[in-house]
Amino acid sequence: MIDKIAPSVEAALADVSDGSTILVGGFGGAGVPEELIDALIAQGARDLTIVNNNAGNGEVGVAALLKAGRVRKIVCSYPRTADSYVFDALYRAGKIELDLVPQGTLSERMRAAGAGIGAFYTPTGYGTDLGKGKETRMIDGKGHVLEYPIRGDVALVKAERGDRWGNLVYRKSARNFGPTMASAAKCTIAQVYETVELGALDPEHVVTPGIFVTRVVKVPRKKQAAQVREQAA
Amino acid sequence: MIDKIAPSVEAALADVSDGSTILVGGFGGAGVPEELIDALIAQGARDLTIVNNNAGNGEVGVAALLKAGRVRKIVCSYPRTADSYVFDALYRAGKIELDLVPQGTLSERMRAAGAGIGAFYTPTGYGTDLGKGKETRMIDGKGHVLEYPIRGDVALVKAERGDRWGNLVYRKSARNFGPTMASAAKCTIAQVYETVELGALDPEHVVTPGIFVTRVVKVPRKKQAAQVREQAA
Amino acid sequence: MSYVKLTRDQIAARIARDIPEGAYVNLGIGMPTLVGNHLPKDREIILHSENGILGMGPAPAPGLEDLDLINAGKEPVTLLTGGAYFHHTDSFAMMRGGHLDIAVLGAFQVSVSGDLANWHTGGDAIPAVGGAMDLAVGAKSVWVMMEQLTKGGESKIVERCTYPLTGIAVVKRIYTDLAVIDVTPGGLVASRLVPGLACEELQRLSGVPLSPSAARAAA
Amino acid sequence: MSYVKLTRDQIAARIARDIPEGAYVNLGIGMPTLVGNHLPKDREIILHSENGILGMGPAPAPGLEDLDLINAGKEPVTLLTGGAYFHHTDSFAMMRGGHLDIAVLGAFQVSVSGDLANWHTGGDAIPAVGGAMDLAVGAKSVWVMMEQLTKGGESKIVERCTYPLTGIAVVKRIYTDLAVIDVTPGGLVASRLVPGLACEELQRLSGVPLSPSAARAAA
Repeated sequence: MIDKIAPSVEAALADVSDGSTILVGGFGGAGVPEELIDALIAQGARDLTIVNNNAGNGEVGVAALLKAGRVRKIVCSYPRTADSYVFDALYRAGKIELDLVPQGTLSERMRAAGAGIGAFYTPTGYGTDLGKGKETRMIDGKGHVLEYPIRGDVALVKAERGDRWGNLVYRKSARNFGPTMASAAKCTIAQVYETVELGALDPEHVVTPGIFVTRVVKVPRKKQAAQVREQAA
Repeated sequence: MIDKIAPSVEAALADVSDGSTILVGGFGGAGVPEELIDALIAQGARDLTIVNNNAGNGEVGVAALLKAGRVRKIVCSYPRTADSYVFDALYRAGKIELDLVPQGTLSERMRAAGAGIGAFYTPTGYGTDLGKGKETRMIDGKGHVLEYPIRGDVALVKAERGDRWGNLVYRKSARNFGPTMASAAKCTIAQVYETVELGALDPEHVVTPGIFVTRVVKVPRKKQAAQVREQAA
Repeated sequence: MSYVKLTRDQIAARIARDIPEGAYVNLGIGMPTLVGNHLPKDREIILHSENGILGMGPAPAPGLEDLDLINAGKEPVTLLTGGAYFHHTDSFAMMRGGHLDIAVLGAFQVSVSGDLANWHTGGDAIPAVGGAMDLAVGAKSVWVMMEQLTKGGESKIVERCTYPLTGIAVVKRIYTDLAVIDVTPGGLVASRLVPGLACEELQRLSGVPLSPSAARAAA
Repeated sequence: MSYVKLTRDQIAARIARDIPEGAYVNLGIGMPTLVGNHLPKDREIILHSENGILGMGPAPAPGLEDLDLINAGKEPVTLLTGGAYFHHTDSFAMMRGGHLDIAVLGAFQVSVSGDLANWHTGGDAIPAVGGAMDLAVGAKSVWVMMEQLTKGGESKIVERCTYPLTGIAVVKRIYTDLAVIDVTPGGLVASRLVPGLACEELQRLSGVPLSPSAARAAA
């Protein structure tokens, strides 16, 4: 019997190696795999490359990972927010490398990794500082830059529900990077609020088919709901 | 008020021009927009390029369009079937051009059109006759060929249900090329069995958001069900 | 003659009135978000949010925020009846693929040929680009919403951008607190100047060539 | 010594037994489809169909066919509990992206270095490729299922394919009616020969170098 349900976030993350590239889902507060990130901090892997839309906020989640000195490089589109001070300080001290990628290119490069596309030409960033040093080509009179896949060793995503085959559904805009990151890593770990019986997810509505998912781990919703109220307060 | 519901297949297809490239959904008998193809034959547009997985079966649908002499070129992955005799005869007589494309590349090239990707490198077809004459590149030690988007002037797709904003859901494996083709054409026309009130489709379950759809036209399920029984007999 | 600058809300209202029924529109973070407050109630306009939403509605009533339903600026929003959710890659495919009719973006500078600089002020600042470059190259029409002049009185419409570019020749129209300026193959064309402002004065303030619109009288 | 060739169903059963629990597998059209009839009932194996199905089940009972639920060969199938539907582009992303553990494909010819020819016999035939090339380059392991010899008695394992190629150096293992042949960096390695068939005789029939597997005795 296939059973991708892991007993705990600790068990799910036990084999993450130093030097890994880790794709971390989430956009703003939505879809952030908070419990998995906390478990990654506890797990202790170092010298990580983190791929995420942002570079952490406050001192929780990705920011806490940064603060713990575990991250060598961050690949993101928007590292600057009101409370990204942990990243800011590390960056200004030259203690972390930043690879700034336009958001759509970030997502498309991970999609390419998952879809077996070797490279692609995108008009995004052509003629800008973020296109500098990249191969370019005019296609139909429009400038394009050549972009390569971003592959993860591990993807950490947050979904709403999952089953033992690894099928996932998300909730509202918390879907964001989840499905693409799930497809782009060797090992995809999904935290969910509910693990459901096989067949409980309508085959028409599955967003991430289990083929992209290595492990599913349930986290309590109660804690999350409390955080939501706190953050909203 | 946005209302993409067209009163009839004839009205939906009235403005198709001679020389158009038309993306036609369907794989086997599933997802074939039969009523729209019939209406296209009646509409009379000529000199068409048809993009479809196959090259028609028997003397209905795409085969009927071919038989009527309306098609200059067909872009497909699998033109040879047990009853593709209409295409076979035209092809052997040199009366139709064939552009044979591996199925995944066919789909990905349309996806590129819809997603604004100028070109992409795929390993599919490298070193084969179907990669001949194409630009190639070694990426991570693996041969790739460069492929360009396939854009449609019109896409004809079949979905199960649609609303006045053009949101669509499909049924089982009839989904096939529909969502990708819908994104890849200037004008996308969807035939559905049910038009539903705005809000009747769960926003989590919409497969093709209305932004990709120009017109939605209802066709009777009764006729289709009858055909299903006939074909299954 | 003296004139009064438009407020940000007045610029937003002007832009909102120019968006036709049925348009698919992305409102950039910052000032353009204001446009959402002024959309005509009698028109259906479908807002796109880069994080996977079509049919985005206004902010929820206090207490009804859902942290799984936010906009590109990470603020709570709602979904209109008929809206849909999708993932990030599909969302940016919509943007890059030319499916959005209009993107309304803020700007530090716009050049006479429509180059846009709106992501980075250069120098010591930590750069952050988000979806700005994807919107700039992808939307059918890029409209810029900005003040005509910087706080220091310098023109934000320039011969050549000095800030890092977001996209080349992408801006079609600029809505400012003084006028509406179209970027055309024949150069910048100004219309709907605030009452009391002559085109010559606008050109002097801008420091770039501007012609009055032939349709100016009608505006 | 004399030997008896395996039937197609026997080859299919042998392949089915070699597929581990939890594997994601695509069975090509034609002969490989038979493998689906022999999957061990005590293992969960997830079949993929190029037209947008994971968790494909067997043919439905007569009268229960659903023309919206078909396999790559356009025959009615069913969906297992836990299956999912998706669109063609996502389906081929799974294939090309290396997410399938095994693809079982038919072949006209396989070369000693694992080149595959299975889509076109050349000459006058109308070419048709379908998803063959995507599977050939994408699956983690490509297994070929075919007879060792053509009807005319020629070896289908060849030094160099004479039919048009589907993919270069893609085949990992060949299941024939006479043996199982692994394509290794050190050359072809034969195992599980049918009783009474010596490796020397298999090599003579094949006309290409073949070494016996060290693990042969265990097979």
